[in-house]
Amino acid sequence: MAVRIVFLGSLQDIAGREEMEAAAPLDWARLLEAVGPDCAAALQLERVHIACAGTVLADKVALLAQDGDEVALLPPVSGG
Amino acid sequence: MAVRIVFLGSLQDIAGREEMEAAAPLDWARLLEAVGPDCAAALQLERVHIACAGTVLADKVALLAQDGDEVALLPPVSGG
Amino acid sequence: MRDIRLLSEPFNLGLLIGPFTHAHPGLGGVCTFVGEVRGGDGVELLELSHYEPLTLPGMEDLADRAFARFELMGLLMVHRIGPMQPGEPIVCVSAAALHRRDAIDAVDFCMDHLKSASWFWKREKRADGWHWIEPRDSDHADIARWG
Amino acid sequence: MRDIRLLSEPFNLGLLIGPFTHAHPGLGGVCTFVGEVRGGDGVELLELSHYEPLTLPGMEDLADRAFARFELMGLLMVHRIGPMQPGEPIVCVSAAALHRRDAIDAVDFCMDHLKSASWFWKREKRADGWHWIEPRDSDHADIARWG
Repeated sequence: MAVRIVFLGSLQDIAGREEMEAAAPLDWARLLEAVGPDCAAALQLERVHIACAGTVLADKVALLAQDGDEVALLPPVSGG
Repeated sequence: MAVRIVFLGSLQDIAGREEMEAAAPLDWARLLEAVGPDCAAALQLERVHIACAGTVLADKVALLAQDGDEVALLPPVSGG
Repeated sequence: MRDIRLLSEPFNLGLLIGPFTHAHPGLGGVCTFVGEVRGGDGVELLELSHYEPLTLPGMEDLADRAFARFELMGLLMVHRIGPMQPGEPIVCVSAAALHRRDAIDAVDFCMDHLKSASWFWKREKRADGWHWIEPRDSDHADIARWG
Repeated sequence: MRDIRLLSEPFNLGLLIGPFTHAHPGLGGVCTFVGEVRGGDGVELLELSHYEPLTLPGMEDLADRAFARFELMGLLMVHRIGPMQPGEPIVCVSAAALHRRDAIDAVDFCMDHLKSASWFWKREKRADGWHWIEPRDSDHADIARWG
């Protein structure tokens, strides 16, 4: 199995796709490598968050996704 | 002709009526005399206002109603 | 659209708010507050009296101030007078604007002023008779927020 | 009554708000905000995307906080997702309470958080293509009011 990476909002345009798979375990350094330089740069921004297995990480650098986890890359939101 | 005095809200209960007539011209002292002691006491309260001829008086003590004017006695309001 | 009314009969909210909302194509948001006669604490009937020469002109003046203070596309302000049963709507204020902050604040502003600075007098009938209602301290605190 | 929903189809406001209001006999007031897709500045289509595992749970959590913070009898929070035309409702928040301050403030609170602190992403299609929308500075200022 693997980790599924989901790109939300403007990160879909930057990454050029809506999702991808990566080998588990996936930590912060491997995530940056997997998504490509443009998306990696965006992920460094403070207002971009990461969720792993349905939970938003308080510290995204501490990411450690396991087999079967879904990692969501969350740019600034805008609703209503 | 005369001055019509209209009692609003709780002043109707205090005065025991909804309106009365008084001789013109009607000033503050004559108003207090006309409405009776209980209502006169209520009129002294800061949050009780007086309108004359459709305009709320900034200084009710300056009342000077002429023939045909309507004087409204306005206790604290409560809407909505 | 500007719609300021005193009504002596129960009103249908949908018939007021539907046309009001549709009168403002391109709006960003509509905020609506509806106040009802509270029941449940022994109130059998509520009666709102007003003073004709002041009450509606005062509401028009309040609407002028709301339009001057907020960026509004429309304002609806409807207030009941006369006797009312618990559960009946007593007041409805609706504001349409490009931005939600203006719509919400305008409704808040108008309601605070209708509650404790407009020419209405309210009394409630309970088992032991009629009681005049004065604004609560919190109503005075609410209106003080607008300076 | 607590009614928190994501909808992928247009909704009829009267069918939402009528039953909501009637579900709270004895209420003092209901405040309702409806946001619509703004037209007029070249927007042809608006699309709201969400992230299933977070968005609805986040709205439920927001409702929990609103119930904890304000004295509410009921809260309705409905948000559209997917593609929308200008003029269509995109969000509706309605709060029922004994006192108007709670109803109005709860709607204000929920709208501020739906706008810039919930898991939605909005993009607009104009003549030159799609544009992602980020919250305005005023949206951040609005949410900061709640501490």
